[in-house]
Amino acid sequence: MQRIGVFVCHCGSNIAATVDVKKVVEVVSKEPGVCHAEDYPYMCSEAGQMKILEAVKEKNLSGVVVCSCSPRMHEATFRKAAERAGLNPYMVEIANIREHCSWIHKDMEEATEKAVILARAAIAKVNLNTPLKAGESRVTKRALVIGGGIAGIQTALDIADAGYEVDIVEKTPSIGGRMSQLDKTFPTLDCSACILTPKMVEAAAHEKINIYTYSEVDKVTGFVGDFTVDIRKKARSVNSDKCTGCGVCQEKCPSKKSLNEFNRGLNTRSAIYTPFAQAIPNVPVIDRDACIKFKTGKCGVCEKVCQAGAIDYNQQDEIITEKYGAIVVATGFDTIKLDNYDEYAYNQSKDVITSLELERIMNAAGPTKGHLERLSDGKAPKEMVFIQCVGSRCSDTRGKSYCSKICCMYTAKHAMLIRDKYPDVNVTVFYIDVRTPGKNFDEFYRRAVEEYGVNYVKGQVGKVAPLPNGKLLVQGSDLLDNKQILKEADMVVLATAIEPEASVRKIATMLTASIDTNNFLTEAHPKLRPVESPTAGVFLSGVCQGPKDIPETVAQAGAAAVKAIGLLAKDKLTTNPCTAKPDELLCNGCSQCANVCPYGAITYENKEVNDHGIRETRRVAQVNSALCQGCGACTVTCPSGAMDLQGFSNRQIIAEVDAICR
Amino acid sequence: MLKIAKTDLPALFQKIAETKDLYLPIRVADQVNFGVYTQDADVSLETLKTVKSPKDAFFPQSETLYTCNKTENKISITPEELQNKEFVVFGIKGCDVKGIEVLDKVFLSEPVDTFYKARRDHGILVALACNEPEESCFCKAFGIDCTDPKADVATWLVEDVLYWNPLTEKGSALTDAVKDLLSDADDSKVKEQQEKTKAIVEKLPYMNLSLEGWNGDVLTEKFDSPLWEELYQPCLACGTCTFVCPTCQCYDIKDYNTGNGVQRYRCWDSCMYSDFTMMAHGNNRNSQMQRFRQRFMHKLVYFPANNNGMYSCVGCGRCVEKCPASLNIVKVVKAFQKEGGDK
Amino acid sequence: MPLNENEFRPKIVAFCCNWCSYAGADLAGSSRLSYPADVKIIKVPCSCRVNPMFILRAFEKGADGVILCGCHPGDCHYSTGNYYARRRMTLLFSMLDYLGIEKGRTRVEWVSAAEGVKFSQTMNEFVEKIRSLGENVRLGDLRCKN
Amino acid sequence: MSHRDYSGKIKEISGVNPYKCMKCGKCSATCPSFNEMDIKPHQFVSYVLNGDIEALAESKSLWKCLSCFACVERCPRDVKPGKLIDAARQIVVRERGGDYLSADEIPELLDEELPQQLLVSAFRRYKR
Amino acid sequence: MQELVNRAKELLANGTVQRVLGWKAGDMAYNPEPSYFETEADLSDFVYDAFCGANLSKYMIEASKKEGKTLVFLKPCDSYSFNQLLKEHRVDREKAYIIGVGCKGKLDIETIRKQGVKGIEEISGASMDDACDTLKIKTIYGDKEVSYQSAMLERCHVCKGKDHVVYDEVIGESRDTVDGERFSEVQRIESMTPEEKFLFFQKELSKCIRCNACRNVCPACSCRKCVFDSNKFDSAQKANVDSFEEKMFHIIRAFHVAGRCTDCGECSRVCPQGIPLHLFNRKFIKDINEFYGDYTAGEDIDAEAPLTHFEFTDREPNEERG
Repeated sequence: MQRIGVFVCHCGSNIAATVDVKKVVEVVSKEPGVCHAEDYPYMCSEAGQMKILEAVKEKNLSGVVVCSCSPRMHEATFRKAAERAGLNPYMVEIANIREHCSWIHKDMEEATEKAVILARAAIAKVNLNTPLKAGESRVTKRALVIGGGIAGIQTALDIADAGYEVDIVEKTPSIGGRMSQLDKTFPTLDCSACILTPKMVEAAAHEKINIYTYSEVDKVTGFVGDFTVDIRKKARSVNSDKCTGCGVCQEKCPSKKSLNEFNRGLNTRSAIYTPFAQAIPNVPVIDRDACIKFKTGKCGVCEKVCQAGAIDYNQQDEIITEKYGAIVVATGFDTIKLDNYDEYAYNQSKDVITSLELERIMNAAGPTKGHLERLSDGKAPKEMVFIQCVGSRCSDTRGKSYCSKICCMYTAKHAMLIRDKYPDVNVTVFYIDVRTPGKNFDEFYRRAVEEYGVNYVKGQVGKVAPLPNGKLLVQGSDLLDNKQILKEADMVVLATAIEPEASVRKIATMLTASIDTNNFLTEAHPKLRPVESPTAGVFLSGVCQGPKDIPETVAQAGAAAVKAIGLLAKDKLTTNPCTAKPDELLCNGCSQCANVCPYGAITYENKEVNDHGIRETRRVAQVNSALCQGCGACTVTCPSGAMDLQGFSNRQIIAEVDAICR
Repeated sequence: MLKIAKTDLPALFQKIAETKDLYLPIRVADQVNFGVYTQDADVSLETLKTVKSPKDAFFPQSETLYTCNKTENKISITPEELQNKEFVVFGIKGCDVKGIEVLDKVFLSEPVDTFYKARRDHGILVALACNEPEESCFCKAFGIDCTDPKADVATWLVEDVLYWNPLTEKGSALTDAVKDLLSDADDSKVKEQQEKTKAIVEKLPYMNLSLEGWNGDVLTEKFDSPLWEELYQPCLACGTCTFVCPTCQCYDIKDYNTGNGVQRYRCWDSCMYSDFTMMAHGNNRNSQMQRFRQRFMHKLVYFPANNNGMYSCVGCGRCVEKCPASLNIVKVVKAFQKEGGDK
Repeated sequence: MPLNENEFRPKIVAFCCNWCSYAGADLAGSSRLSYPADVKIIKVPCSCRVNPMFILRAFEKGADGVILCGCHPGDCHYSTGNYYARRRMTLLFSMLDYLGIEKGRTRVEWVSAAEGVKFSQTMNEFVEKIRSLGENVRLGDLRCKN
Repeated sequence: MSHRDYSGKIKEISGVNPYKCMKCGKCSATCPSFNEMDIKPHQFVSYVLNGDIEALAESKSLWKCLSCFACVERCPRDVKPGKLIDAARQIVVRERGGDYLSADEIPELLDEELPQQLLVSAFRRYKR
Repeated sequence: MQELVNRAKELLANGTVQRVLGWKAGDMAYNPEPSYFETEADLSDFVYDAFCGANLSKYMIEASKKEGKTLVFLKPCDSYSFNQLLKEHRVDREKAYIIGVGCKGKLDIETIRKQGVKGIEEISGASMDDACDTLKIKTIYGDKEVSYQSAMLERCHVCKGKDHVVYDEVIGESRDTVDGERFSEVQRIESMTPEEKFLFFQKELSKCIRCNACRNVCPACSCRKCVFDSNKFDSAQKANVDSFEEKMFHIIRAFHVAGRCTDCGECSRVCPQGIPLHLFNRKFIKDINEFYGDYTAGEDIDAEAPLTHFEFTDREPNEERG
């Protein structure tokens, strides 16, 4: 039997307002094994932790139960406090009486009763706890950054500057990401390429950074400090070492009808291509689906014109296996598909475009060489309508429930730029709310209205209909005037919601990092650990975690880098001691556990055992505790109960069950 | 000698059940075991051998001894009430009656088992003589006359009549209680049946099993025999033989945590089980051979050694019928005979 | 909801995996999305840690409903744990049906860390279902009733 | 019935939670009868929220709504003003003169041209 | 049968095997017991007839620990059990010389007794050599005739087939005994109302005496120490105290052998109370076949076992069933 101390936290009024903490103390003090019980306003405070220290010493406690907030919040805090008191940190259990009790119940009697039961379950568990010792594992001093946009580039640069090797894996032929597609950036109106390109060059030139473009992550195994990653370098069909980037192949390529992804499909490109002029590396790839040589076997023009002899039709995908200590996910975003929004006529009219398409149109390297013109007939528009929140803030199944955050600002930017460059164009913006928190953001928006005469209408557009005269009939509401507006526009720009890049699901699965219902990667804690994934050693950079603008992305990229550096700076990590442990005398050697272990942590060996006097050689399971992550799949597969999980043992869980059901 | 028509038996049972608990062979899901009489019970007196012996009536497979309840820091102990109501075990066979005699030796000698004693004091045995013994029976080997059971009341079922003969005070008292339903009879039919049955007994293959050489004095000789090593091999270490046996009396005492306290109960144990008599240091019989040997040594050597030569087997033959590996005490005895003969 | 003496208050055990569902329950808490206090959560590392014996044990000791929550298939922190749990529970639940145990006393629900709303809804529904089924008699141990 | 009750009744009939409205105005933007309405579709929501059902009951809009359900289809928040309007109509209709349809009356009302659908919806609306 | 004895003698004589695992004639017509034979002389007691229902594969766990090879006779259905044990590394193929023996359906003495046969003295028609359709039974109470088919064990009516899945050689002929649907009884129960199902199993399980014969005879229940004997789950218990305990025991036992049970039917054969225990295992087999595709435990040693394998598209546990 343990000597258990129970500490009940008020959490100010967070717990105490609904749970009668005094009553909890009174009741649990009579539980078997409990020799100390007290309450305190803030157990997590230094003074609160001192309570634990003192009680452990005075009452010679062997186990501690803290009734407080979620263990996800302060389990580590209280384990450290116990350790300071000379107790094994794993002799601490948390009864979650805040998130699972006081915050969801209103009736005091009911909440108090439940708090007591939760405390009892924790006490019952601690009664069976055993001291556990964390092991150590090595840290590979190399980081992997998945995604080569501004987030990935910045993270890589920061890690590399700290002196660690970094690999960037980018699935497109060039790094640069979404930011390279933008024309100007708010609220300063800097040229996007002008500020991004130097970063790209810096990354490419950095001796600690190795960039795999046109590459994807194929497989991830291992765990924090010791990941093993297979990177698939897709066949470029161009030898990067030989290519000089002269561009002749692209000029001569006879297949020029592929949609240009970089320009959002608004124009076409050749089959052999670099996505944009400043691409890094400046080495083209052959789009094998479009290439005549690959399709028919005839052509070979590029090979003929290439002075450097860099064209290699026989190149194969290459798998590179590399070890990493930390992985940063920076997979970015895309705009949502608008197929479900018929009312905006996006699929019916070329003149209804998304904001990202407008960026390309406004860009000098874009499909119209930077001239604002209608894609249907090339005419200059006179009347432009911007529609905000297209697919954002939708609680129906068509769109996204969240605010995409960046649209208000870039729409103000677009409106302002158009009014600046083309003063004769009327710009109307339909908005639900204009959200401009951020330095100089509201000022920027007000300038669009006050100095550039952008017409902001509080209301939404219900319908956009192409008219026979080529114009678009926009039917919207003006809620302030309580009017319905009918407006003939030349172009309509949709502030389309953004969503995580589709590949993130696969990557999250490989990394066992959790993602939310919107496919954004989940952070370890929404406030306190915003750049870490709950999966140790995996960090989040940029929009893959949630919508954000460039400065925020860069800031988070830096934060993710610091977290990664903090990990890489360590030589060894302490491992989770809650690993599976076989009882050799009960083990049948049946191998069922090894079949379900996702980490290959279970092996079998023939071992001499002494089973109550019977000595024989048996085939018994062995667990490599460095590989075991403690999921417990093996424990349930084992029919004899030989395999158990430390910290979550069969008897501990059963004791909790019993305590709750009694 | 008294009698009652077979058709009136339900009335008899009803009458007994009015004041007493009545246990008798009842068919449930195609198997006949002793159970408590209810009006819609499927009573089967024709069944020669119930799967389990009726020893449950006196020594249940599991019974609570006492209950500890915890309220705050106080623990209260409530002993289980002793049997205080009379009950009747109806239809028990001669061998099973003898089985209870064996249990008496164990539980009624000092220190007396109060739970058992209370049940014995309140239990009335109404035995039913056998008339169609089977090939697995060998009661005669233990001196039992299956046609003339010695109980509180002995009965015979001959054609459509149940003959009733009280043998003890308890038996007479019961007879008085149901005398309205009984009428006088002569015992000629009974005698006739007894003779017929005895003739069959003589023909049954196991009945004249010789137990020569099995007694309390042959301990080391039998214990050290190499035969055991061979005999135990097919044994699956299940507890079937012990749980169907009318004389096996080993039990274990265990606690059950009800959440609010503890129920201390005892339940049958089997010497065939690997954790039988498990102690802190481990197990004193750690191979199945030793456990297998224990069972037969106990029945045929240790028990007679301590009980004036009384074997703790009554030849009911249940183990013969039920052993999944077709092992049994007869095969063991015969194997030793053969070995002895060979020598 | 104030305690009412006569009302049936089921005992419900919810096994929640540490990475998704327990966090989902935390989110339900921090979002103040209430559900009945009858639900008591036991944290397990993964849904695959839940042994059918735990579930039967809960019923034995007097639980009226048992629910197992884990990461959505594909999102398991340990990659594959919930897939195994899914098979195990599918078979176990089917067996319980077969034995005549009321459908609905057991349930599996996949709840992510972001689904505080779903967690709360699920628990509300489950408690409602158990209340409609009433006390668990068929899988309880009589000795625990007193 | 008090206004609050009416408000609750509307929510019950429509199955709509008007609190979900984020006041974007897409319903009004999308409404073909907008100009004929005195209380605009988006205002309908706030009238329900505020419990001002009397005004709604007297409003022209109630009978101007075409039930085209464009607003139901396009509402990004699942508020569905069209359903609210429909619910308000039902309340008014049920209240008026207490003249309900009973199953016995139906045979008289039948004629060959009458679509089944109409009967069902009439019954749904006008039954007590 | 003589062929088996002769071959066994040969293999003993030429040193291929050190011992023979087979059945020894009992002292009655119907009670042969599993037995080891170490010499040619021992083999005079060898028997293989229709009462040799016992599945010898589980004995091979212990035999695998002995010096040298053991010759074991396996019936077609026993060979599945052996294979499953092989898959789980519980037996050593190198230590076994397997002679697959033919099978014409095994007889159940309980079933014969149920037909009113008592005081059995002799039974003819049960030897492997005569292909009798009728059993002639001599009893103290007169001669009786029972049809062979009606006296067969339940499992033989729904036999998996008469092919051996593992053997070194096969001796003897088999005959098809199938005259029933394997899952019909399971389906019958499935179609009951929950109340009827509960009553059915309550009645059957109320007979359980926790003698563990089902567990101990089961080739899949090969744990060195069963969870119900150990303290690993705080679940050790010897005898039934509350009706729930048998349920817990039987549900968990069935679950532990789910995907591993070859449906050899030994559990039902040995139950002293005649509980149709195979109905638990067969329910899991049926579910596994329906949910995850046909699977026969012990058939293919390399196949992925249903419970240590999964598909992304597996059905959800809450889905409506049956």
